[in-house]
Amino acid sequence: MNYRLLYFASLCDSAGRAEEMVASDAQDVRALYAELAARHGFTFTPERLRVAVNGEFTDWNRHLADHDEVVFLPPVSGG
Amino acid sequence: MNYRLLYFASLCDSAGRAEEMVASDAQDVRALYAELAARHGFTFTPERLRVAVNGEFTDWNRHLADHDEVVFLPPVSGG
Amino acid sequence: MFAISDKPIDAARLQGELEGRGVGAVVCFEGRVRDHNDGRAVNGLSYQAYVELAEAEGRKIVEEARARFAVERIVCVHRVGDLALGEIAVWAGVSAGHRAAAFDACRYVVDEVKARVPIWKREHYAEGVSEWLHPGAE
Amino acid sequence: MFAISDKPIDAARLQGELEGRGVGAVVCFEGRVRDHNDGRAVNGLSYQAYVELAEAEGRKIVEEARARFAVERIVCVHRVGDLALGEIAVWAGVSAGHRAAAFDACRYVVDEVKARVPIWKREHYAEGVSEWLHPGAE
Repeated sequence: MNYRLLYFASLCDSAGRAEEMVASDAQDVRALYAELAARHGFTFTPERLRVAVNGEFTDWNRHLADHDEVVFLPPVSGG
Repeated sequence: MNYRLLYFASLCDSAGRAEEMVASDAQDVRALYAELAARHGFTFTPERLRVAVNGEFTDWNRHLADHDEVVFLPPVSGG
Repeated sequence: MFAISDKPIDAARLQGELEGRGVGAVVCFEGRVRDHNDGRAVNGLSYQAYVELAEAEGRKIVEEARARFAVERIVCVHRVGDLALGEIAVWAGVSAGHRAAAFDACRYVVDEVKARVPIWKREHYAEGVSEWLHPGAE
Repeated sequence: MFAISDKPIDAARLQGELEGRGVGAVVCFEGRVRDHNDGRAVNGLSYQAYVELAEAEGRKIVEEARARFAVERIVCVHRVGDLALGEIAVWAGVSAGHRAAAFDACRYVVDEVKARVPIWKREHYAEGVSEWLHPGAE
Protein backbone atom coordinates (compact mmCIF):
# COMPACT_ATOMS: atom_id res chain seq x y z
CA MET A 1 0.00 0.00 0.00
CA ASN A 2 1.02 3.62 -0.40
CA TYR A 3 1.17 6.05 2.50
CA ARG A 4 1.90 9.73 2.64
CA LEU A 5 4.26 10.67 5.48
CA LEU A 6 4.83 14.15 6.94
CA TYR A 7 7.89 14.81 9.13
CA PHE A 8 8.35 17.61 11.65
CA ALA A 9 11.18 18.99 13.78
CA SER A 10 13.98 16.48 14.47
CA LEU A 11 12.19 13.71 12.53
CA CYS A 12 12.28 16.01 9.51
CA ASP A 13 16.03 16.51 10.04
CA SER A 14 16.62 12.75 10.40
CA ALA A 15 14.54 11.86 7.35
CA GLY A 16 16.08 14.69 5.35
CA ARG A 17 12.67 15.60 3.99
CA ALA A 18 9.35 17.11 5.16
CA GLU A 19 7.19 14.57 3.36
CA GLU A 20 7.36 11.46 1.22
CA MET A 21 5.20 8.79 -0.38
CA VAL A 22 6.07 5.32 0.93
CA ALA A 23 5.11 1.93 -0.56
CA SER A 24 4.93 -0.51 2.34
CA ASP A 25 3.49 -3.85 3.45
CA ALA A 26 2.93 -2.42 6.98
CA GLN A 27 -0.74 -2.85 7.95
CA ASP A 28 -0.79 -0.62 11.02
CA VAL A 29 0.86 2.47 12.48
CA ARG A 30 3.27 0.57 14.72
CA ALA A 31 4.64 -1.59 11.91
CA LEU A 32 5.00 1.42 9.64
CA TYR A 33 6.97 3.33 12.28
CA ALA A 34 9.34 0.37 12.82
CA GLU A 35 10.03 0.28 9.09
CA LEU A 36 10.62 4.04 8.81
CA ALA A 37 12.68 4.25 12.00
CA ALA A 38 15.03 1.62 10.55
CA ARG A 39 15.25 3.38 7.20
CA HIS A 40 15.74 6.96 8.50
CA GLY A 41 17.49 6.29 11.80
CA PHE A 42 14.70 7.65 14.04
CA THR A 43 15.75 7.15 17.66
CA PHE A 44 12.45 7.97 19.38
CA THR A 45 10.72 4.96 20.89
CA PRO A 46 6.97 4.85 20.13
CA GLU A 47 6.25 5.73 23.79
CA ARG A 48 7.72 9.18 23.23
CA LEU A 49 5.77 9.91 20.04
CA ARG A 50 2.14 10.60 19.27
CA VAL A 51 0.69 9.62 15.94
CA ALA A 52 -1.92 11.21 13.67
CA VAL A 53 -3.65 9.71 10.64
CA ASN A 54 -5.46 11.93 8.17
CA GLY A 55 -5.17 14.94 10.46
CA GLU A 56 -6.44 13.35 13.69
CA PHE A 57 -4.66 11.87 16.68
CA THR A 58 -4.96 8.10 16.79
CA ASP A 59 -3.35 5.12 18.53
CA TRP A 60 -0.48 2.85 17.56
CA ASN A 61 -2.76 -0.08 16.69
CA ARG A 62 -4.62 1.94 14.08
CA HIS A 63 -5.10 -0.13 10.94
CA LEU A 64 -4.00 1.74 7.83
CA ALA A 65 -5.77 2.18 4.49
CA ASP A 66 -4.18 2.87 1.14
CA HIS A 67 -3.16 6.55 0.74
CA ASP A 68 -3.56 7.38 4.43
CA GLU A 69 -1.57 10.43 5.56
CA VAL A 70 0.49 9.39 8.58
CA VAL A 71 2.41 11.71 10.93
CA PHE A 72 4.65 10.73 13.84
CA LEU A 73 4.77 13.61 16.30
CA PRO A 74 7.86 14.15 18.48
CA PRO A 75 7.37 15.73 21.92
CA VAL A 76 6.00 19.23 21.40
CA SER A 77 7.72 22.43 22.52
CA GLY A 78 5.41 25.31 21.60
CA GLY A 79 4.69 28.26 23.86
CA MET B 1 -6.96 65.84 73.58
CA ASN B 2 -7.49 66.75 69.97
CA TYR B 3 -7.64 64.18 67.17
CA ARG B 4 -7.96 64.57 63.44
CA LEU B 5 -10.47 62.16 61.90
CA LEU B 6 -10.76 61.18 58.22
CA TYR B 7 -13.92 59.46 56.97
CA PHE B 8 -14.32 57.35 53.84
CA ALA B 9 -17.17 55.76 51.92
CA SER B 10 -20.30 55.10 53.99
CA LEU B 11 -18.67 56.46 57.17
CA CYS B 12 -18.17 59.73 55.28
CA ASP B 13 -21.87 59.70 54.32
CA SER B 14 -22.94 58.98 57.92
CA ALA B 15 -20.67 61.65 59.42
CA GLY B 16 -21.66 64.14 56.74
CA ARG B 17 -18.02 65.18 56.37
CA ALA B 18 -14.72 63.82 55.06
CA GLU B 19 -12.69 65.05 58.05
CA GLU B 20 -13.00 66.81 61.35
CA MET B 21 -11.03 67.84 64.42
CA VAL B 22 -12.42 66.24 67.57
CA ALA B 23 -11.72 67.20 71.20
CA SER B 24 -12.13 64.04 73.27
CA ASP B 25 -11.21 62.40 76.57
CA ALA B 26 -10.84 59.04 74.79
CA GLN B 27 -7.37 57.57 75.45
CA ASP B 28 -7.38 54.79 72.87
CA VAL B 29 -8.80 53.90 69.48
CA ARG B 30 -11.62 51.73 70.79
CA ALA B 31 -12.94 54.43 73.14
CA LEU B 32 -12.72 57.06 70.42
CA TYR B 33 -14.71 54.91 67.99
CA ALA B 34 -17.45 54.30 70.59
CA GLU B 35 -17.77 58.05 71.12
CA LEU B 36 -17.87 58.85 67.37
CA ALA B 37 -20.22 55.96 66.53
CA ALA B 38 -22.71 57.35 69.05
CA ARG B 39 -22.36 60.89 67.71
CA HIS B 40 -22.57 60.08 63.98
CA GLY B 41 -24.71 56.93 64.03
CA PHE B 42 -22.02 54.57 62.68
CA THR B 43 -23.50 51.07 62.58
CA PHE B 44 -20.31 49.07 61.93
CA THR B 45 -19.10 47.02 64.87
CA PRO B 46 -15.34 47.33 65.47
CA GLU B 47 -14.89 43.73 64.20
CA ARG B 48 -15.89 44.88 60.72
CA LEU B 49 -13.55 47.88 60.62
CA ARG B 50 -9.80 48.30 60.42
CA VAL B 51 -8.13 51.29 61.97
CA ALA B 52 -5.14 53.41 60.97
CA VAL B 53 -3.28 56.01 63.02
CA ASN B 54 -0.97 58.51 61.33
CA GLY B 55 -1.14 56.63 58.04
CA GLU B 56 -0.41 53.10 59.33
CA PHE B 57 -2.65 50.20 60.22
CA THR B 58 -2.82 49.61 63.96
CA ASP B 59 -4.94 47.73 66.50
CA TRP B 60 -7.94 48.75 68.57
CA ASN B 61 -5.96 49.00 71.82
CA ARG B 62 -3.60 51.61 70.36
CA HIS B 63 -3.05 54.42 72.86
CA LEU B 64 -3.59 57.83 71.28
CA ALA B 65 -1.45 60.96 71.46
CA ASP B 66 -2.59 64.54 71.03
CA HIS B 67 -3.13 65.49 67.37
CA ASP B 68 -3.02 61.90 66.10
CA GLU B 69 -4.74 61.36 62.74
CA VAL B 70 -7.21 58.50 63.15
CA VAL B 71 -9.08 56.67 60.36
CA PHE B 72 -11.69 53.95 60.74
CA LEU B 73 -11.73 51.89 57.55
CA PRO B 74 -14.94 50.18 56.43
CA PRO B 75 -14.62 46.88 54.46
CA VAL B 76 -12.81 47.67 51.23
CA SER B 77 -14.23 47.12 47.74
CA GLY B 78 -11.53 48.09 45.28
CA GLY B 79 -10.67 46.15 42.14
CA MET C 1 5.36 49.90 41.24
CA PHE C 2 1.94 50.65 42.71
CA ALA C 3 -0.01 53.87 42.26
CA ILE C 4 -3.43 55.40 42.74
CA SER C 5 -4.50 57.46 39.72
CA ASP C 6 -7.31 59.95 39.22
CA LYS C 7 -6.66 59.92 35.45
CA PRO C 8 -7.74 57.21 32.98
CA ILE C 9 -5.36 54.24 33.00
CA ASP C 10 -3.12 53.97 29.93
CA ALA C 11 -2.62 50.19 29.72
CA ALA C 12 -0.20 50.32 26.77
CA ARG C 13 2.10 52.72 28.60
CA LEU C 14 2.04 50.62 31.79
CA GLN C 15 2.75 47.44 29.85
CA GLY C 16 5.79 49.15 28.37
CA GLU C 17 7.24 49.38 31.89
CA LEU C 18 7.37 45.56 32.03
CA GLU C 19 10.07 45.25 29.34
CA GLY C 20 13.39 43.59 30.07
CA ARG C 21 15.83 41.29 28.28
CA GLY C 22 15.20 38.21 30.42
CA VAL C 23 11.43 38.44 30.01
CA GLY C 24 9.84 35.27 28.63
CA ALA C 25 6.30 35.72 29.97
CA VAL C 26 4.01 38.69 30.55
CA VAL C 27 0.62 38.45 32.27
CA CYS C 28 -1.67 41.49 32.42
CA PHE C 29 -4.97 41.95 34.22
CA GLU C 30 -7.62 44.60 33.59
CA GLY C 31 -10.56 45.06 35.93
CA ARG C 32 -13.29 46.98 34.11
CA VAL C 33 -16.57 48.62 35.07
CA ARG C 34 -19.30 46.07 34.29
CA ASP C 35 -22.83 46.96 33.24
CA HIS C 36 -24.32 44.93 36.08
CA ASN C 37 -23.52 43.61 39.55
CA ASP C 38 -25.50 41.18 41.67
CA GLY C 39 -28.36 41.34 39.17
CA ARG C 40 -28.68 45.16 39.20
CA ALA C 41 -28.01 47.27 36.10
CA VAL C 42 -25.07 49.62 36.68
CA ASN C 43 -24.54 52.98 34.91
CA GLY C 44 -21.07 53.70 36.27
CA LEU C 45 -19.20 53.91 39.53
CA SER C 46 -16.94 55.96 41.72
CA TYR C 47 -13.85 54.85 43.61
CA GLN C 48 -12.57 56.62 46.68
CA ALA C 49 -9.19 55.84 48.28
CA TYR C 50 -7.37 56.72 51.46
CA VAL C 51 -4.54 57.56 49.09
CA GLU C 52 -1.60 57.75 51.51
CA LEU C 53 -2.31 54.36 53.08
CA ALA C 54 -3.52 52.78 49.82
CA GLU C 55 -0.23 53.55 48.11
CA ALA C 56 1.80 52.26 51.07
CA GLU C 57 -0.24 49.04 51.26
CA GLY C 58 -0.13 48.55 47.50
CA ARG C 59 3.66 48.92 47.45
CA LYS C 60 3.85 46.38 50.29
CA ILE C 61 1.82 43.88 48.24
CA VAL C 62 4.10 44.38 45.23
CA GLU C 63 7.15 43.75 47.44
CA GLU C 64 5.54 40.60 48.85
CA ALA C 65 4.94 39.32 45.31
CA ARG C 66 8.55 40.10 44.35
CA ALA C 67 9.76 38.08 47.36
CA ARG C 68 7.47 35.10 46.66
CA PHE C 69 7.75 34.72 42.89
CA ALA C 70 10.64 34.84 40.41
CA VAL C 71 9.52 37.94 38.53
CA GLU C 72 11.21 40.70 36.58
CA ARG C 73 8.81 43.64 36.97
CA ILE C 74 5.44 44.33 38.59
CA VAL C 75 3.20 47.32 37.86
CA CYS C 76 -0.23 47.95 39.39
CA VAL C 77 -2.40 51.06 39.18
CA HIS C 78 -5.84 51.59 40.73
CA ARG C 79 -8.11 54.31 39.45
CA VAL C 80 -10.15 56.65 41.68
CA GLY C 81 -12.94 59.10 40.85
CA ASP C 82 -15.94 58.64 38.54
CA LEU C 83 -15.71 55.85 35.97
CA ALA C 84 -17.97 55.09 33.01
CA LEU C 85 -18.95 51.60 31.83
CA GLY C 86 -16.01 49.75 30.31
CA GLU C 87 -13.31 51.94 31.86
CA ILE C 88 -10.35 50.26 33.57
CA ALA C 89 -10.63 50.36 37.38
CA VAL C 90 -7.47 48.40 38.14
CA TRP C 91 -4.57 47.29 35.97
CA ALA C 92 -1.83 44.87 36.99
CA GLY C 93 1.02 43.54 34.86
CA VAL C 94 3.88 41.18 35.67
CA SER C 95 6.87 40.12 33.58
CA ALA C 96 8.98 37.07 34.42
CA GLY C 97 11.32 34.52 32.92
CA HIS C 98 8.63 31.83 33.00
CA ARG C 99 4.87 31.81 32.82
CA ALA C 100 4.01 30.20 36.16
CA ALA C 101 5.63 33.01 38.15
CA ALA C 102 4.00 35.66 35.96
CA PHE C 103 0.50 34.17 36.42
CA ASP C 104 0.97 33.55 40.16
CA ALA C 105 2.36 37.00 40.90
CA CYS C 106 -0.27 38.84 38.85
CA ARG C 107 -3.08 36.99 40.58
CA TYR C 108 -1.50 37.51 44.00
CA VAL C 109 -1.27 41.26 43.45
CA VAL C 110 -4.85 41.60 42.20
CA ASP C 111 -6.32 39.39 44.97
CA GLU C 112 -4.41 41.18 47.73
CA VAL C 113 -5.16 44.66 46.40
CA LYS C 114 -8.85 43.79 46.36
CA ALA C 115 -8.71 42.38 49.90
CA ARG C 116 -6.44 44.85 51.67
CA VAL C 117 -5.98 48.21 49.96
CA PRO C 118 -8.24 50.96 51.36
CA ILE C 119 -10.30 51.74 48.26
CA TRP C 120 -14.08 51.83 48.14
CA LYS C 121 -16.51 51.49 45.27
CA ARG C 122 -19.82 53.30 44.96
CA GLU C 123 -22.11 51.81 42.34
CA HIS C 124 -24.55 54.00 40.43
CA TYR C 125 -27.58 51.94 39.47
CA ALA C 126 -29.77 52.40 36.42
CA GLU C 127 -32.81 52.95 38.68
CA GLY C 128 -31.20 56.14 40.00
CA VAL C 129 -29.78 55.30 43.42
CA SER C 130 -26.17 54.64 44.32
CA GLU C 131 -24.47 52.95 47.25
CA TRP C 132 -21.09 52.14 48.73
CA LEU C 133 -20.07 48.50 48.58
CA HIS C 134 -18.77 47.05 51.83
CA PRO C 135 -18.31 43.30 51.33
CA GLY C 136 -19.50 41.22 54.25
CA ALA C 137 -22.26 43.67 55.19
CA GLU C 138 -25.73 42.23 55.68
CA MET D 1 -10.63 31.53 18.61
CA PHE D 2 -7.32 29.74 18.03
CA ALA D 3 -4.97 30.32 15.11
CA ILE D 4 -1.46 29.61 13.89
CA SER D 5 0.16 32.72 12.36
CA ASP D 6 3.28 33.14 10.25
CA LYS D 7 3.03 36.94 10.69
CA PRO D 8 4.04 38.93 13.80
CA ILE D 9 1.33 38.86 16.48
CA ASP D 10 -0.61 42.12 16.89
CA ALA D 11 -1.52 41.96 20.59
CA ALA D 12 -3.58 45.17 20.57
CA ARG D 13 -5.77 43.91 17.73
CA LEU D 14 -6.27 40.52 19.42
CA GLN D 15 -7.14 42.16 22.73
CA GLY D 16 -9.79 44.18 20.89
CA GLU D 17 -11.56 40.92 20.08
CA LEU D 18 -12.17 40.35 23.81
CA GLU D 19 -14.57 43.29 24.16
CA GLY D 20 -18.13 42.77 25.36
CA ARG D 21 -20.63 44.55 27.59
CA GLY D 22 -20.59 42.02 30.44
CA VAL D 23 -16.79 42.03 30.67
CA GLY D 24 -15.45 42.84 34.13
CA ALA D 25 -12.05 41.15 33.89
CA VAL D 26 -9.50 40.64 31.13
CA VAL D 27 -6.36 38.51 31.49
CA CYS D 28 -3.76 38.44 28.72
CA PHE D 29 -0.65 36.33 28.39
CA GLU D 30 2.35 36.92 26.15
CA GLY D 31 5.07 34.31 25.70
CA ARG D 32 8.20 35.98 24.30
CA VAL D 33 11.53 34.85 22.93
CA ARG D 34 14.02 35.00 25.82
CA ASP D 35 17.72 35.71 25.41
CA HIS D 36 18.66 32.50 27.22
CA ASN D 37 17.36 29.01 27.99
CA ASP D 38 18.82 26.39 30.32
CA GLY D 39 21.89 28.56 30.77
CA ARG D 40 22.68 28.93 27.05
CA ALA D 41 22.60 32.31 25.28
CA VAL D 42 19.89 32.35 22.59
CA ASN D 43 19.93 34.54 19.44
CA GLY D 44 16.46 33.68 18.20
CA LEU D 45 14.28 30.72 17.42
CA SER D 46 12.06 29.07 14.85
CA TYR D 47 8.68 27.44 15.40
CA GLN D 48 7.29 24.78 13.13
CA ALA D 49 3.70 23.52 13.35
CA TYR D 50 1.66 20.71 11.88
CA VAL D 51 -0.79 23.47 11.06
CA GLU D 52 -3.92 21.47 10.27
CA LEU D 53 -3.78 19.43 13.47
CA ALA D 54 -2.43 22.32 15.58
CA GLU D 55 -5.41 24.50 14.70
CA ALA D 56 -7.87 21.68 15.39
CA GLU D 57 -6.25 20.85 18.76
CA GLY D 58 -6.03 24.54 19.70
CA ARG D 59 -9.72 25.06 18.95
CA LYS D 60 -10.51 22.02 21.07
CA ILE D 61 -8.58 23.51 24.00
CA VAL D 62 -10.46 26.80 23.66
CA GLU D 63 -13.77 24.91 23.67
CA GLU D 64 -12.70 22.97 26.77
CA ALA D 65 -11.89 26.25 28.54
CA ARG D 66 -15.27 27.71 27.52
CA ALA D 67 -17.01 24.66 29.01
CA ARG D 68 -15.03 24.75 32.27
CA PHE D 69 -14.96 28.45 33.10
CA ALA D 70 -17.55 31.27 32.99
CA VAL D 71 -15.87 33.33 30.29
CA GLU D 72 -17.00 35.77 27.64
CA ARG D 73 -14.33 35.43 24.94
CA ILE D 74 -11.09 33.51 24.41
CA VAL D 75 -8.45 34.30 21.78
CA CYS D 76 -5.16 32.45 21.33
CA VAL D 77 -2.61 32.75 18.51
CA HIS D 78 0.68 30.88 18.17
CA ARG D 79 3.39 32.18 15.87
CA VAL D 80 5.43 30.00 13.49
CA GLY D 81 8.57 30.77 11.47
CA ASP D 82 11.71 32.63 12.53
CA LEU D 83 11.43 34.89 15.60
CA ALA D 84 13.89 37.45 16.95
CA LEU D 85 14.56 38.09 20.64
CA GLY D 86 11.60 39.74 22.36
CA GLU D 87 9.04 38.77 19.71
CA ILE D 88 5.74 37.25 20.84
CA ALA D 89 5.63 33.47 20.29
CA VAL D 90 2.19 32.88 21.80
CA TRP D 91 -0.57 35.24 22.87
CA ALA D 92 -3.68 34.28 24.84
CA GLY D 93 -6.43 36.57 26.12
CA VAL D 94 -9.62 35.85 28.05
CA SER D 95 -12.47 38.14 29.04
CA ALA D 96 -15.01 37.23 31.72
CA GLY D 97 -17.46 38.70 34.19
CA HIS D 98 -15.13 38.00 37.10
CA ARG D 99 -11.39 37.72 37.53
CA ALA D 100 -11.09 34.15 38.80
CA ALA D 101 -12.57 32.70 35.61
CA ALA D 102 -10.41 34.96 33.44
CA PHE D 103 -7.19 33.92 35.22
CA ASP D 104 -8.11 30.21 35.31
CA ALA D 105 -9.16 30.04 31.67
CA CYS D 106 -6.12 31.96 30.39
CA ARG D 107 -3.76 29.71 32.28
CA TYR D 108 -5.61 26.57 31.17
CA VAL D 109 -5.34 27.57 27.53
CA VAL D 110 -1.63 28.41 27.72
CA ASP D 111 -0.73 25.27 29.69
CA GLU D 112 -2.70 22.96 27.39
CA VAL D 113 -1.40 24.57 24.20
CA LYS D 114 2.14 24.08 25.43
CA ALA D 115 1.47 20.43 26.37
CA ARG D 116 -0.66 19.24 23.47
CA VAL D 117 -0.56 21.36 20.32
CA PRO D 118 1.86 20.03 17.66
CA ILE D 119 4.31 22.93 17.49
CA TRP D 120 8.08 22.60 17.82
CA LYS D 121 10.72 25.11 18.78
CA ARG D 122 14.25 25.22 17.36
CA GLU D 123 16.61 27.37 19.40
CA HIS D 124 19.48 29.20 17.74
CA TYR D 125 22.34 29.56 20.19
CA ALA D 126 24.87 32.37 20.37
CA GLU D 127 27.72 29.85 19.85
CA GLY D 128 26.35 29.11 16.36
CA VAL D 129 24.49 25.80 16.60
CA SER D 130 20.75 25.26 16.77
CA GLU D 131 18.57 22.37 17.88
CA TRP D 132 14.99 21.22 18.15
CA LEU D 133 13.57 21.07 21.65
CA HIS D 134 11.76 17.86 22.54
CA PRO D 135 10.93 17.97 26.26
CA GLY D 136 11.58 14.70 28.05
CA ALA D 137 14.50 13.73 25.78
CA GLU D 138 17.71 12.63 27.47
